[in-house]
Amino acid sequence: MSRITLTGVSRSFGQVQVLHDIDLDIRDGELVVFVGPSGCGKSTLLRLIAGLDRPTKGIIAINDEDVTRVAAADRGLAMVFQSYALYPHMSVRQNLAFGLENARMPRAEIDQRIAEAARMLEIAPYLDRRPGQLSGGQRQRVAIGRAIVRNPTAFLLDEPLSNLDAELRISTRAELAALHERLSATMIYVTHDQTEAMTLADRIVVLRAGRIEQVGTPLELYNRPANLFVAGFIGAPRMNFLPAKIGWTKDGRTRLDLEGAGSLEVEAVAASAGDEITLGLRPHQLRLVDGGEGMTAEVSLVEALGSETVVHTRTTGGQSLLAVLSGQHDVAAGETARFSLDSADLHLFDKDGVRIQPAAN
Amino acid sequence: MSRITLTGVSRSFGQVQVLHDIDLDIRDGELVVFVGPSGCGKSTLLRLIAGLDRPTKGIIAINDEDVTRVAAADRGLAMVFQSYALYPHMSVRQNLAFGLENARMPRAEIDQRIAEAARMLEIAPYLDRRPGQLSGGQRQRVAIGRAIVRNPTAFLLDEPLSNLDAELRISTRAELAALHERLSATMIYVTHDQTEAMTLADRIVVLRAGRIEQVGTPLELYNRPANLFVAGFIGAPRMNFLPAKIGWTKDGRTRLDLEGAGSLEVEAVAASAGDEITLGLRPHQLRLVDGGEGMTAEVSLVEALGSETVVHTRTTGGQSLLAVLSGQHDVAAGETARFSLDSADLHLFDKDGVRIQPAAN
Amino acid sequence: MAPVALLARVFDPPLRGLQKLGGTNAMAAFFLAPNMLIFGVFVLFPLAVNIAYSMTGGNALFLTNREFVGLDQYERLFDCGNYLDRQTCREDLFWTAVWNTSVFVVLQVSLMVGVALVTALVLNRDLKARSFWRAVFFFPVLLSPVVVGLIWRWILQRQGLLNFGLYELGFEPVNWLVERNWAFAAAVGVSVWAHVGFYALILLAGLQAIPKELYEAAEMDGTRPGRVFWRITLPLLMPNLLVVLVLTLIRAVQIFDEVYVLTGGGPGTSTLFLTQYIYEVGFASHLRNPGLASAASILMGLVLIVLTLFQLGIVRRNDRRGGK
Amino acid sequence: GDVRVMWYSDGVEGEVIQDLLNRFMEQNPDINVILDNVAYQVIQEQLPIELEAGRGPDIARVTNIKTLADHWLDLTPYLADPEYWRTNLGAQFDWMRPDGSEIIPGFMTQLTLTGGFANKTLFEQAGVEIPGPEATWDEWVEAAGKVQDSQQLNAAFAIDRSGHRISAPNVSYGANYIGPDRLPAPVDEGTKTFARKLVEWTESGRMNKDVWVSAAGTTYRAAADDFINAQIAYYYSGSWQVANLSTKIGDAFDWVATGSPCGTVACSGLPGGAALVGIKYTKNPEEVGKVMDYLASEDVVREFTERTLFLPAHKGVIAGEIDFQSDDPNVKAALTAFVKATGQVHENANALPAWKWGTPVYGALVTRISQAMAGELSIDDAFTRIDEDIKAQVAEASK
Amino acid sequence: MSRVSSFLLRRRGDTRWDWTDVFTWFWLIGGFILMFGPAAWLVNSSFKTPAALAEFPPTLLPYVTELVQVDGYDNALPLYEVTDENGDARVLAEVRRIGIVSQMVDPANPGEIIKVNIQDRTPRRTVSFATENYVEPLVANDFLRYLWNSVFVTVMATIITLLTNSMAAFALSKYQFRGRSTVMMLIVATLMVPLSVIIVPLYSVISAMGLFNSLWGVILPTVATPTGVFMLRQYMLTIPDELIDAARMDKASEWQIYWRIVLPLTAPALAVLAIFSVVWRWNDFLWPLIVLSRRELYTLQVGLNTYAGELNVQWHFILAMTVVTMIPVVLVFIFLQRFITTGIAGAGLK
Ligand SMILES: Nc1ncnc2c1ncn2[C@@H]1O[C@H](COP(=O)(O)OP(=O)(O)OP(=O)(O)O)[C@@H](O)[C@H]1O
Ligand SMILES: Nc1ncnc2c1ncn2[C@@H]1O[C@H](COP(=O)(O)OP(=O)(O)OP(=O)(O)O)[C@@H](O)[C@H]1O
Ligand SMILES: O=P(O)(O)OC[C@H](O)CO
Ligand SMILES: [Mg+2]
Ligand SMILES: [Mg+2]
Repeated sequence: MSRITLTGVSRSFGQVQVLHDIDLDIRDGELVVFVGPSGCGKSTLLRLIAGLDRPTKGIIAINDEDVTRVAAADRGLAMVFQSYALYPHMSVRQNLAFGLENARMPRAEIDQRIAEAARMLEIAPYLDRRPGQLSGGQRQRVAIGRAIVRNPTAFLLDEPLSNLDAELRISTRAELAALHERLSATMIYVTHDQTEAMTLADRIVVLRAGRIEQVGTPLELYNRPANLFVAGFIGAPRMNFLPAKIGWTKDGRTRLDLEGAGSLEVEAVAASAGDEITLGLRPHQLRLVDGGEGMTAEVSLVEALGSETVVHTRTTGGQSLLAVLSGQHDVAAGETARFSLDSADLHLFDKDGVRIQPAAN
Repeated sequence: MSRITLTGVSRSFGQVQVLHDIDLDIRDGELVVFVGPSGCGKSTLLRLIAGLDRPTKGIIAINDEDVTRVAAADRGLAMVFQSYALYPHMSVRQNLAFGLENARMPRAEIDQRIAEAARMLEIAPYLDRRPGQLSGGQRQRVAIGRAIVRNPTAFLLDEPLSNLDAELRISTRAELAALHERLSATMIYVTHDQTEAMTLADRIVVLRAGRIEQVGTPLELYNRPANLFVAGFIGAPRMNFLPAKIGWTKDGRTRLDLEGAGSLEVEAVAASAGDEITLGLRPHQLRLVDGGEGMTAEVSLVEALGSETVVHTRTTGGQSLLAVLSGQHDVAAGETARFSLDSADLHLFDKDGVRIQPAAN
Repeated sequence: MAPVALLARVFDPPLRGLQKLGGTNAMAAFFLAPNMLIFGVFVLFPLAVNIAYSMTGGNALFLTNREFVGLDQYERLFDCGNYLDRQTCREDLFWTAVWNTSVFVVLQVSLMVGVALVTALVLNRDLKARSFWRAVFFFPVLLSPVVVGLIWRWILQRQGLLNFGLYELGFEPVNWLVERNWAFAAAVGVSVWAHVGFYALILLAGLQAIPKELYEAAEMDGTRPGRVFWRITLPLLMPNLLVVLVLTLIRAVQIFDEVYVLTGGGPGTSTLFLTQYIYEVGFASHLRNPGLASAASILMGLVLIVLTLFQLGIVRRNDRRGGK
Repeated sequence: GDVRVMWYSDGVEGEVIQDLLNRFMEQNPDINVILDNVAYQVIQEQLPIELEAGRGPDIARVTNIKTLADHWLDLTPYLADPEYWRTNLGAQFDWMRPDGSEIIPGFMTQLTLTGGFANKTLFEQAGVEIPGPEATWDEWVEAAGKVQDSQQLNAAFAIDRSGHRISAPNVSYGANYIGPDRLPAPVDEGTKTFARKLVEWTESGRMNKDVWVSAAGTTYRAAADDFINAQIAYYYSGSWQVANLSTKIGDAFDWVATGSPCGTVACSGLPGGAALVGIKYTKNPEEVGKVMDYLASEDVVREFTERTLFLPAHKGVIAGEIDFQSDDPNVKAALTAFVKATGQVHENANALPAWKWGTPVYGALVTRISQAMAGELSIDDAFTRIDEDIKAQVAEASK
Repeated sequence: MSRVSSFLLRRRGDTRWDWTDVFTWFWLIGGFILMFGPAAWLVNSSFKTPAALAEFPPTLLPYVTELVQVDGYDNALPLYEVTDENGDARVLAEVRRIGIVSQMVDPANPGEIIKVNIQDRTPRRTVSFATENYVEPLVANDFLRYLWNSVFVTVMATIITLLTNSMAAFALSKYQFRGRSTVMMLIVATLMVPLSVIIVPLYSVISAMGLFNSLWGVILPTVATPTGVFMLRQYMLTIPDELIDAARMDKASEWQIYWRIVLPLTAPALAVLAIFSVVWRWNDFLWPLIVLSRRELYTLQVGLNTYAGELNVQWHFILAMTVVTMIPVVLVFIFLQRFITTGIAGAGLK
């Protein structure tokens, strides 16, 4: 159980700076998820924390103790690798025991810890199999078991589910959440799958090109993304963006002019008339209405999934607009659909992509 | 453009019969998707149609012409392989040209066809790259391009998207749908991803252990699954199943007794009192209600995805029940939730797993 | 595995100490050390000494007793009246050996690659008892070159098994080891016999790595078998083929034992190869001339390095083009 | 202490010497003699290197006796009776010591003499008279040629592929390799005459082509198997073949040793043999002396000779009765014939074993003449090459 | 599957035979005869007596002439089948041969001497294995000692080769350090140096180190083979770095990572190298011949060569002992052969 603090951490490979001045404070028992596009530095950051790599600059502290120069083995952390990195030539039991043997733990204690972890993870029946004889989910659990038995200060997980198929991923995700609950251990989790991030995280750290874009709880990020990047990155399918202009602001209301798609009135925001802004609309927040207010768009493709209907449309302004409607709906390509939306669901971003706050009253 | 008819097609490998008497009629221009669990024979069936393998029994006809013994190359079909099977040592252009050269087509026509396909699939800029230098989505398009240029009678696609990451998969799926629209070519598509099946298919063929379980449009399968297997297989997350008993049937109503979860009244069904049946409830069709009628269950895990909230619960009968709620909801693990449901959304299956029809009035 | 685990354990504490002191990269040096030490003492150092040898003269064997003669030995090798006619060279046998070796390399390498390829293709089919057949072709690789030369000399000599067989079948016996072309062919054939199994295995591994779907795709594309071979199999096998090419080439230039036992360099000097020349000049003749032998061997080494670098260059270029 | 003997064998002599040494060790328990049976290749290629490094066994059986003479130990101070040695074994001392030296380095374990063998049965079957003792090479080849034609043999005769072997006929045709300065003389008419004949015979199919043509350089090839299989009527090799022919021919046919055919000046064979010498670098010269004394003693030499079917170099043994141990009637006759032929050795031939440059000359001869036989060189070019090769070697050796 | 796949791919398709099937079987059976035939001939010949070995035309099996004990003669006499003038075939024993006439007796009736032209008689022979070709060297000539030396050299050299090469390969594949590519280049370049080229200087080195006439002098120069380093390194490159990171997280020292993770995972490549090393070291001839001059140190190959004299070669012993020397490598091969393709494939040798 521990607190991990990064202060001004940078990492360069040769000429290329991959991480820029990362400051981050991970609380004891917290499950923090790193997300970000491929190559943004998630794995690098994790490896720095693990001690498998050294920062070019900055300090890494665990429980306020500077461990920047401490070897991986001595940081008391455990890592679960993307491909699990189970030792293929050892049985599950040997895999679990390896780290403990290295620490010259007495045999009896090793056995006891393995038994406990096996019970917790329900892998006791497989202890004498080799990783090659296990299913993906079982391997995943062994990988976690290998971390658990070490009683680590914190767990580091680098895309641990990315090798599983969709079905298994969902169930293992739930198991991981339950495990975190049970152990209440600090966990740092890297993924590029946002469902994973949303469901697991206490807090999500969104990285882009080696910089932190936003840190917050999943719903904070979903509901109040700090900028266009985060808005686009969090939520699936991704948020629709429409260019707009501030018409006027008065009486605590602001009017937005959408290009070729009418206009909207929303609660006053901190922007002045004429500003070009971007309007963000989540596909799930659009509702099909028969008439009255709303935005119209031409349907280009309808995907009926049974439980949901995904409607691809194009506004008269030529912007593509995606709507995800709950249940089954009778829309067909070529028709014109009219969508209503709740102005509370709108996200506004300024020219630089930064979220526009409601006007201070 | 063509019609493909299978009559009594079987295939055995040694002692093991993998396909049993498959009868199937695929209409001209139709997009048929084969789904089914791993190992059920989807690929085998596709390979039989392609001519890469021969049936042990039965007849395969294309446009009413028996092609059972005709070589793959002479059936006029084109195949898109799971791993694309692009020739790694040839440029994209050469990959596209290879089949045409084999047919000794004049150079000018080859060039023209490639140009056309490249334009259609937007791969013109990569024509001189090798497959290794393309992204997954681009490779996918080249693989399709290789099929298109041949002007095939029909396209066969064996899990063509399974190698792509989630993001790319969604966009490529839409492209494939658009392509089918445009070419209105017959397509047979194998997948184990049901979102793909639902969004793409004109008709879905559900296979299990070498037998066809049901054939129908996506919504037919979703709304009226013929049996438990199809019901469980189609729709994600999968349908909740609860054991129930027929209480009584009268006045065009039937009463169902749920084990330890109260009872329900539904429109009369063709079953007699006392029959043990299985009740199917789609997670998306459960709605959270504050009080009144409905089923109660204890929440064990809540996953807030922003646009949806996935609630894992356990009924008092000990059955696990999953609900997917649209939007964000304020439920927490440990609480007791009450769900309402529309009796029209219920699916009933008899002891043998066969769908119970409404009682004939 | 018990002794292995024990070794891992016993040496662990001191080496952990070393690791603490020097860091992870010091361990790289530690792991490299034994091999490089042995390599340096027994390969690199002698190699350097050999260069020194080539600049000395006399019969004495130990460098300290030898007289420095500068580049005399090289001059002697290159002393020719007419560079187009090796008979006019002072060391005519050297040039004969160079010529023979060149022809041998060309013939042997192409035959080796061809036979290995066909064998690999055959073994790559869906055979029953594949590992048995694999072993059949690999088997001669296990034999020592001396045994290989011996067996075949027995079979090919005038009173050998082959002629006996021909005679029984009513054919004229052929004096395989005395007719120059036959003897040369025998040298090529026997060396192919002895090593082809090894190269066939490398190619087989390459063939098995070619995804089956590519062949199916080609089948869907209506490709004729010949074209599949030339346009799919061969290009995709290219990396392995190049490895085989480099290795066979190196080995062909160094050919010695089996041919020495088989033909002794004859008939005449028609299978006298470079290594035999070097060996005879440096060791076998009654008055040895190590300086000359060293000079010849260094020339040979240079040619080999050039050839190999050239081929590796092709491999590199191929790698860069073939996006993998 | 230990005395190591490096020994190579052509036949049973390894076993015989081991027997004799075992007996010696019984008599001298303080001396442990270890016999290292090695390949001839070791004696030829490795021993010289060792010697040059100032190392080696204590005693060795060698053939390259003169070239390495500087490395031999002077046994004189360690022998019980040096005079016995000089009397009985002294004739060959000059073969094994530097020119002008008076040391006793060792003794010949066997003398060899080149000479011919005829397949008597084949001659009889062909109805051809076996040429007499004064017959020339031409007559022999002609007679063997008749047998070849009548019996449809592959060839009439063969000579081992060895410079040593053809030096005998060369000498018979008047060759003298040794120049006035004791350095090699240019190829003379004697050598040229016989070499030309040999090449001619090879081309005409009289001489078995396989033996000489089928190898390059100085590689040694014996033609014994062709003789054993009655594929040739006449075989020119040497006394050491007697035992070999006896075991392998058995009673398949009768064969006789014929001495050496005549040339224009002599009917000479070429003497040679293997010597057992002490090595200068030994740490136990006393013991070496004792072992050598024992091995050179008359009884031991006689037993060795009788069991190995070798020609002895020991005057006393020669003078006495030798009971060669063989059932084969051909063997005794053959050995007697060789002993007799010893008397016909020409002085030029007799000088060769004691001449330092013998082996390089042999090497050059065989290398180049076989090239001429293979048609790669004209015979005159071959002579030029021989002279050049030898000159180069002499030059290199004087560095 | 069609013909395309049938030859060029890996499967034999329909039951239909086409030329590729015919060719396959032609190649396999031809290969079998060509590859195994010579070795079978060698084994077979090793059971022949010296006389039978020299014989032409060669016989397929090792024959010896049958002997019979005849009354009145001390030694057993050879039996011949004789066709007399009447064309009748008889079996007679030869007493002696004089020129082209053979004097024979009827073993059943030894009194009368019958004269037969040697053209009219053929020896009566039976198959007999000259096992003394094996027994004598093994019993009398120390071959068991040589065998032990060979085993020692082969086993030690192979162990050291596997150990040092795999350590070097580990360093060269899993660590980043300056000079890494230089070391690799050096190793690859020396792939091309044949032993005969450095034999004299190498001899000086061995001799200066006092390793002359020591089995270690045979072992050490051969163990740092560049082929091994190269092959193992290629294979190790395929082991995911994650595994090593995982072990580091597991507190394993680099030494333990090498022993407990990398070595076991390199097993197929090690097996291939082991096969090669055993074959190479077992068959090594020239170098041991140069280093060893003491009988008690001989390896089999050197011992084998002692039958090659100046003027005569005792083929019967050489052949028999050659067969003996072949047995262990064949055994090792059979034992390890299943690793060969995976090992080679993984080592990629690319
Ligand atoms: N050893 C290295 N040398 C040079 N560049 C490196 C090295 N390791 C990583 N990089 C670069 O650093 C950047 C960040 O890499 P990192 O692996 O941390 O990305 P990531 O966020 O984990 O991506 P992914 O989601 O694809 O795993 C990338 O651009 C990568 O190319
Ligand atoms: N060549 C073959 N020999 C023997 N059995 C085979 C062969 N090919 C397929 N099978 C068996 O036939 C069954 C159906 O295989 P098939 O590949 O068609 O399944 P699939 O539905 O495509 O599964 P997946 O979703 O995993 O691709 C499997 O049980 C498989 O093991
Ligand atoms: O292939 P090399 O050059 O590594 O040498 C291997 C053995 O030492 C040859 O005997
Ligand atoms: Mg990563
Ligand atoms: Mg499949």
